[in-house]
Amino acid sequence: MKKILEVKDLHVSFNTHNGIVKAIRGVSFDLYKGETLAIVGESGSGKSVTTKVLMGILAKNEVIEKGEILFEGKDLTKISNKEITNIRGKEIAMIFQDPMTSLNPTMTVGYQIAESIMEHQKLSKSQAKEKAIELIQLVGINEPEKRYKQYPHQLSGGMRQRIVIAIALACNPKILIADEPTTALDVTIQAQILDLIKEIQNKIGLSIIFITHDLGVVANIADRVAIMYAGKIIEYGTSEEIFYHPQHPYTWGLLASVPDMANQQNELYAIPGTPPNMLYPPKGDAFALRSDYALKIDFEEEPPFFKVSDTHYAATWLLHEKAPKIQMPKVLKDRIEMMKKEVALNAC
Amino acid sequence: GQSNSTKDSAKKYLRLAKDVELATMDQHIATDELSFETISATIEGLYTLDKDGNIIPAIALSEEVSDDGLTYTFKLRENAKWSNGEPVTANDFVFSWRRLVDPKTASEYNFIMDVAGVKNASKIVEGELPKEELGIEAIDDYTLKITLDRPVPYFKSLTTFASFFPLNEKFVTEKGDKYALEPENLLANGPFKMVEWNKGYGYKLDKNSYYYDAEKVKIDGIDFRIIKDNQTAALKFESNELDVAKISSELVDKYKSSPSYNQVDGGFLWYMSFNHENEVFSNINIRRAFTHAINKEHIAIKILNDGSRPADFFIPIGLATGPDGKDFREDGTTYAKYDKDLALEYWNKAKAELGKENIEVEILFDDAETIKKMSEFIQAELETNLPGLTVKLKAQPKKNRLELMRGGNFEAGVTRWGPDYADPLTYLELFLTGSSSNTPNYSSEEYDNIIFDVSRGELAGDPEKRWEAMKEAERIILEKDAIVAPLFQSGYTFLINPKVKGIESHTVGTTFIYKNVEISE
Amino acid sequence: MLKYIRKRLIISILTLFIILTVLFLLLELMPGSPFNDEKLSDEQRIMLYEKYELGKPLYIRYISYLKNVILKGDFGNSYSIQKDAAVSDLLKSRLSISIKIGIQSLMLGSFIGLILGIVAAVNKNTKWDTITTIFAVIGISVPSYVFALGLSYFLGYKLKLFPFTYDIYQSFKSSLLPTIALSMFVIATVARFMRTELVEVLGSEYITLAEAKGLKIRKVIFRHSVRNALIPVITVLGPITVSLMTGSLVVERIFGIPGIGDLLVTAISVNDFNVVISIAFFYSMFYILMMLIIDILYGVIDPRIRIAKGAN
Amino acid sequence: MENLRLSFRGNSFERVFRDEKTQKDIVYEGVSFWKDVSLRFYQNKGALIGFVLITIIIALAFIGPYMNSHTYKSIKTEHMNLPPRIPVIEKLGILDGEIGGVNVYKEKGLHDVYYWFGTDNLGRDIWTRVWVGTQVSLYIALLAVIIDMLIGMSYGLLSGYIGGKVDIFMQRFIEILSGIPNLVVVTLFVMVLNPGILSISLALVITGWIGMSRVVRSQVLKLKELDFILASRTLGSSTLDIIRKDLFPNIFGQVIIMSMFSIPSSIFYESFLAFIGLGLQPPMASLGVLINDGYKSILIYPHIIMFPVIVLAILMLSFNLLADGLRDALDPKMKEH
Amino acid sequence: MPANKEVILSVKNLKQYFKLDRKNLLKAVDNISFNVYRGETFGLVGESGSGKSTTGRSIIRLYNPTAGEVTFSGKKISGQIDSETEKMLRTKMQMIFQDPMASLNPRKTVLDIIAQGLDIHKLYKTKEERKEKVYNILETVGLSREHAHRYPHEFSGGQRQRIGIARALVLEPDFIIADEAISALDVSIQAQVVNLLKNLQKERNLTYIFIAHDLSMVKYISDKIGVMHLGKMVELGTAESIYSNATHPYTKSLLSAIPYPNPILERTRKRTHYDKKDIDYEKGEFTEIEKGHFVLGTKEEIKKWTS
Ligand SMILES: Nc1ncnc2c1ncn2[C@@H]1O[C@H](COP(=O)(O)OP(=O)(O)OP(=O)(O)O)[C@@H](O)[C@H]1O
Ligand SMILES: Nc1ncnc2c1ncn2[C@@H]1O[C@H](COP(=O)(O)OP(=O)(O)OP(=O)(O)O)[C@@H](O)[C@H]1O
Ligand SMILES: [Mg+2]
Ligand SMILES: [Mg+2]
Repeated sequence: MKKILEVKDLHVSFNTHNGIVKAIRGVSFDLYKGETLAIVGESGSGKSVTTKVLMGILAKNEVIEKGEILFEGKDLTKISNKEITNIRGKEIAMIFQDPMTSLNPTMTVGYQIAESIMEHQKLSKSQAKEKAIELIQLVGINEPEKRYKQYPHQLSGGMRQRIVIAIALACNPKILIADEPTTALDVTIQAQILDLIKEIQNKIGLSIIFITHDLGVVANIADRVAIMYAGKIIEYGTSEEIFYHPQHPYTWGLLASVPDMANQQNELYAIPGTPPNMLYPPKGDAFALRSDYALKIDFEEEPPFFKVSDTHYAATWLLHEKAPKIQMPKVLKDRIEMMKKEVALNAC
Repeated sequence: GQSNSTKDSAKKYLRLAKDVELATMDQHIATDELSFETISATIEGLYTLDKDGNIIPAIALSEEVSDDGLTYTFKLRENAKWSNGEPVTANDFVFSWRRLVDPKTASEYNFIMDVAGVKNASKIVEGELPKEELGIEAIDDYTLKITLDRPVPYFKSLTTFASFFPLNEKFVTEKGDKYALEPENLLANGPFKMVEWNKGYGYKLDKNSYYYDAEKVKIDGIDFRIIKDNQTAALKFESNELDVAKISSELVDKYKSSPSYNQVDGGFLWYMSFNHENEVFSNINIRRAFTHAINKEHIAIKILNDGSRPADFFIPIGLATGPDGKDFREDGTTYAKYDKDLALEYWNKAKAELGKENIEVEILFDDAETIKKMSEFIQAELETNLPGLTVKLKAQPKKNRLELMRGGNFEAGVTRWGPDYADPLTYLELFLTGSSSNTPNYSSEEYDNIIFDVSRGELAGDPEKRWEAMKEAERIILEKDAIVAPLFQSGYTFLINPKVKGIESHTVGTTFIYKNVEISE
Repeated sequence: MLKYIRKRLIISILTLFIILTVLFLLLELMPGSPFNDEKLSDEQRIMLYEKYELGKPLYIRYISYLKNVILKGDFGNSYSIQKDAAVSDLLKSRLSISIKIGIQSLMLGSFIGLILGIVAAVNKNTKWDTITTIFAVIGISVPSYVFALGLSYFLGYKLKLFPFTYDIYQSFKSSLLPTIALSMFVIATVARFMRTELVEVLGSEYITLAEAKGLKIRKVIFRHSVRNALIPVITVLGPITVSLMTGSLVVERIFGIPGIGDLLVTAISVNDFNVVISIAFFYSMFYILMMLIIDILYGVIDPRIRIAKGAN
Repeated sequence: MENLRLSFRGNSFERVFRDEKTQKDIVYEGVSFWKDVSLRFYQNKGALIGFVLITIIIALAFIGPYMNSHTYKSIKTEHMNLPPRIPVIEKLGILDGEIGGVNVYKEKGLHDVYYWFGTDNLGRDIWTRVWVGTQVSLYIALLAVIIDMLIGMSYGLLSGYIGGKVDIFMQRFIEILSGIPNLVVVTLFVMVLNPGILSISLALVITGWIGMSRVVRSQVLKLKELDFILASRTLGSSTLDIIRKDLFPNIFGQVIIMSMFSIPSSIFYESFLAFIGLGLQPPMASLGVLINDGYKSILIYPHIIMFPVIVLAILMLSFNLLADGLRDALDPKMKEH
Repeated sequence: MPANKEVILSVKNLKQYFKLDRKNLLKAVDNISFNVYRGETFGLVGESGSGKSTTGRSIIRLYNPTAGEVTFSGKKISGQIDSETEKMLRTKMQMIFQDPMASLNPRKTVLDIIAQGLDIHKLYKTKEERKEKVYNILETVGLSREHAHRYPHEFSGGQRQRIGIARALVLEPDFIIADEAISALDVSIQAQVVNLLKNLQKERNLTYIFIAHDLSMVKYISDKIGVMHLGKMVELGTAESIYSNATHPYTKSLLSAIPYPNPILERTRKRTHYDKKDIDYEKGEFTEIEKGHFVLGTKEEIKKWTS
């Protein structure tokens, strides 16, 4: 498969009154053409910051300290403002988390779509309008001509979210970044939107970076999954690998936290403690403090990525040959067994 | 015509700035200087003044006075025309004078007809007699007969005043309510006629070709522009957009030595009026102390600095000429001279009489700029020279100040009086018992008697004695009773383009006459 | 929309009535009389009171004033400023001049103010921001007549770029300096408010989205941000507009403009009641109209407000 | 990743159990709100400059008049219109008593006379008058702010928070109040109560707060639907408490900025009244009055107007800087900057 | 489930309409009824905009209901109530708001936010006691004492949510309405919060109304579940019966849309599409189809759905 985007050792920090917040501390990943990469992780782990950096959207106090973002041979961290404007929207598009606040309240939704088309495709106003109406229909909204003229507040949350998607799709981007696009929606609409995204991906061969907390959604949409914790990716692999063979204790904790639909549990599994303060990122493995499987070395050295398979890597000392062989927690193990059974059941 | 005004630079217009608006062109409604000045530039009455203030014939060619001084018969010129071509006739005077006293007109100047002594004037004003009973009669088109109640020595001089100007009956009746509101509702018989009137902005007079003396008028017209800010006017003058601009005292320093700088005497006398009903000011020594404690020299020269003169008198300079041919003031009598020590003496006496060590008084004055400055000075002056005195200042808009003074709701107030005619009486009548402008509420039988004698009593027909009596009257109010403290006689400072000659100014009646203006190349 | 406007207009007329009534009462309380000259005797004053029917009880005058205004458009006559002239004639030309200059300075001021505000907001916390802030503060803290005289002295008198007094024969050119002088305060106010609000708008999500669409910065600012930051600016502009259109005394005096601001002050000081009432009437009308326009503008600018409107 | 050059100690791969870990989280010190505010305030350079300047001006307003032997009302006609002259500095060729190259002091034979800011048309010391005037202007500024705070804010808070019919009524009232030209009201006061600080104060009281109440109301309308206000209601807060404790702190920043606008406008308002003769009673002066007086001779004696204008401008600038700083300091979110 | 089934909250025919303009009336909540028993959790699910939050807010008197009656602990709490009932309500019933950031006053420290209820109802004698109470509750919800002196924006989303919970808990209420209290959090923090709520329920016999989109979480925590759609309660029953025996087509479609964290399964999932066209909610009746399981529909409809 063809790599379309390559992020190498990205470090991003924020200057604040209290000091420097090291939000991204060495993130590397690749994105292949036509795939969906899901990024999952603790809130505050740097998912949104990473994706915004890809779009060249930096806060005033934000600094890229190190790293490269290669897109079609260009390093996005180095190119000029003008060039990045050309890439934004046209090559890489983004769906923002909150549909209410990410649409301009004083502009008709249709125009907000058409504007993007006009900007990048050099179409006339009426052509752009036509295309925008087409897009509104494409994202599954009825009566597109009528909706074109409406303002965001006149649409329901689900519709608004679809408009945001339409904006993102307006210029046939190569990469679509979706930052928690369905969190505020109920499951039926969420399902519709996921289907829609997949459908479009199939049609135009999009590459997608998808951020979500909902592991069900990850399972639904992702080809590959990257797990982030404290400004780093700590494990990545294909969807199956992550869900059926997780390696990092944090991934274990995360998967185990999901309530089980089938069985009535007494208590949910939860990772103890609180996320680290990114002003003073801990030495070694940032997760060690909260991990039930911490090793001495976790407090001293940062773990490198250990290869699990060609596609699966995890940054935990537990994978070191000298480390004690530790099994994942039993809850999780049982759960995975169940899942596999279900799959088998479903297959026949 | 709006178009020809700026382009037409070949024409010679006298360009003037005024800092007040033109209130009216109706001579019977007018009460302010500018209105009278403008009306007088467009209409002439029986007589007018020359540049020295002498009475010279205008529409009247000659007059005949009866021996008892009660009947005047005027021969009118036959070549005088209104600007619509109609002749000016004796009837125009009859109509106009009757209109003045007609209660329906409600003229604020209707009293002047009685001042002039015209028969039945006051009764008509009060509505007791019809206006037709007024002592004026057109013998024929060009002969006018006036009957007086009593001999009035200054009668002729009064006819130079706008209230006595003629009006074309047909025209005025035809225009009705609209008369004088727009240039087209006006007629002129004088040197100029109004052609444009942009309310609030300015107005324009053109030379009146129907004027009998038109060939003497050397300019094509006068362009009046209302500019309320003196500095702006000065700047406009400097950039040669104006020929005449009045300047305020602040600007005098700048132009003092300029060839354009001109000073002109005004007719107003400013004085401090003491309320005699007031406990403090009922004491004559207090009034005397105040009178002598103010350095009027400083007020006039340093503070006002605009051509005003210090006034140690009540009858202004240049107002009236006596039977001896001399100005009333020419004998040099003064009464209320600045004298700190004298003031202190009176002050101490007064304090003893009142039994007070500390006295607080309030001085009421107009909120106008120079008056405010002067009042501040007076305050400082009084407080320094009269130990134990506290002076509070109270500024009020003029109308309100007048209302307060009229109602006796004040302690001391700075006010002024302007002459209506060229006789000391116009000032002296002020302090008659019960006169509505008698703000001090002064009442003296002796004084009342003198004034009666000189106005309608036995002295009215005896110019010399009358003159002496009036001097005595002035002494009574200033020296004997010290009812008011005169401050200064007003003056004006102008910048006048040196090319402009012949602007005539007077302290009485019409302040400026433009008929003889010339502008050299 | 039309229905809403109609409803508002009805309320406005009611408000106007109340204002007019209050004005009548206030003027009645005003001490001093319009006929108060050194020369006037008591009899003459009575005569004048009769002439102008001022002797009648307040309510009768009020009713007849209303009748005349509504039925005949007659605002009465002036007592002293332009003796016996109809107030409506007196106001006609002055109002149009004041409104013209007011609108000019409003447009100029808001335009420059908006630009400055935008520059400051986009370059927040840089030297541009500081410079515009200082400019704005000076605009607010130096009195307009100092500007006015300065302008007329330097641009008019010294450099002869513009006529430095108003000239009815070249009214546009000669209205430029007063326009500039009056716009200073507008510039300053608009710039300050624009900056504050725009900073907030620029920080919002939809601006990030607009950027993410790849819009040029210029478009992001002008198309997406400015309009949304306009609400508070318009709110403060309302009263400013009213005071601009009803003339500024000082600027009118300095430039010799026959406007309405000077007239009001003069009328009040000489108790020319009919003139005072009429100007006050126009003032109130402007004010109420302006509030209505602003409310409608709110809806035009922000469609969300249109809905909220209906809710009340 | 095979060629790791790490040397592991023998026990590196021993497990560490939960109870062996010590809490290593960095703990913030609890700082009191006001300490926090002052901290943020002191970090704001502009605000500090503003604060220092205001302090200096206030100090001068009260000390200034006693720094030389002149009083604000002593009139010396022989010292009229003198340009500024300051000892020592005059040697630098500025403020040396010259107008157009002529030393006016020498010309008048005043050798040892110094007027630091010159004198006015009545020969009064401008230095002293400026600082006395500053006192008055500061009083007016203070009054304007108090009116804004007391009347404007409460009115806006109540109108906005209670809403409904009350709001409609209160807004109509404002409309009527501001529909009446201010000048009419002020003139009335002046005539009935005499010009002076009382009339000016009352005039300000009548209409000075309207702008503020509008701003506050619109803020309240925005805030009152927010969840934290609702949360407060579910806890049983009384309306008054919600207004006081929840709404008020959140609009305070806006209020400060707005009141900074009302300071210059009230100072000018006063000077406008002076311009039309309804201002303070002479010889009392405010900066506005001084500017007005100076204006009349600005073309000849610019120094008369210059100093009050400069003081006023500096005062305004400082107030604005201070206000910006205060607003930022009062907002805990502004920490990140 | 507790043995003694005491009704703590009863909602009868609650209607909450919003007037949009003269013509348009938005029926945010339209004639819903349900009972909540002491010590159990009532889950409320449904389409976004279906009126879940509105229901919660109407119960706690943030809105004035258009019609209907709410009784709490045997006392009527809708419409006019006396100050005593008001006081009882304000201490015994609390709400955790949907948006954690918006529901915390940005200019107050956590200490003051949490202590607000204590202040209002004067539930302490000394300043020390006040502080102590706040510290205790902070520790209960898994925060530390030093957090008390920070401002809301200095917390992560999960921590903020816990502050909201602490604020509700400090008054020791009997009843809590949790409006999407966890949807913004990552799963592990969600688990922390949910565990906390469950534990508290056990310890103090608390009752919850739990509003959420995440149906797996709702199922986990709830005893009873109400399904809302377009302002109507379309189905109501025990968690078990809803999940195993969903009847209303909307409920079915909702359940069919729950994503499972199981990639292979997910990819092959079929969802049921819900079409409201042929169902008229106005005609339907709230019918008990099995004990404690209600469905909104006409007789024919219910027959059709159950067959
Ligand atoms: N403008 C900023 N200034 C300072 N710190 C910031 C800023 N923006 C983000 N951060 C910090 O960077 C870190 C990463 O934030 P980010 O928004 O990427 O988290 P996230 O993984 O998207 O979390 P969530 O799941 O809650 O959306 C956080 O610790 C956050 O506090
Ligand atoms: N104060 C209000 N005024 C007018 N309409 C309102 C108001 N509050 C809520 N609504 C409307 O009522 C309907 C129900 O809203 P509600 O917030 O109860 O939905 P919800 O089920 O909580 O949705 P979500 O899952 O998105 O939070 C929506 O259409 C909403 O727009
Ligand atoms: Mg995020
Ligand atoms: Mg909700």
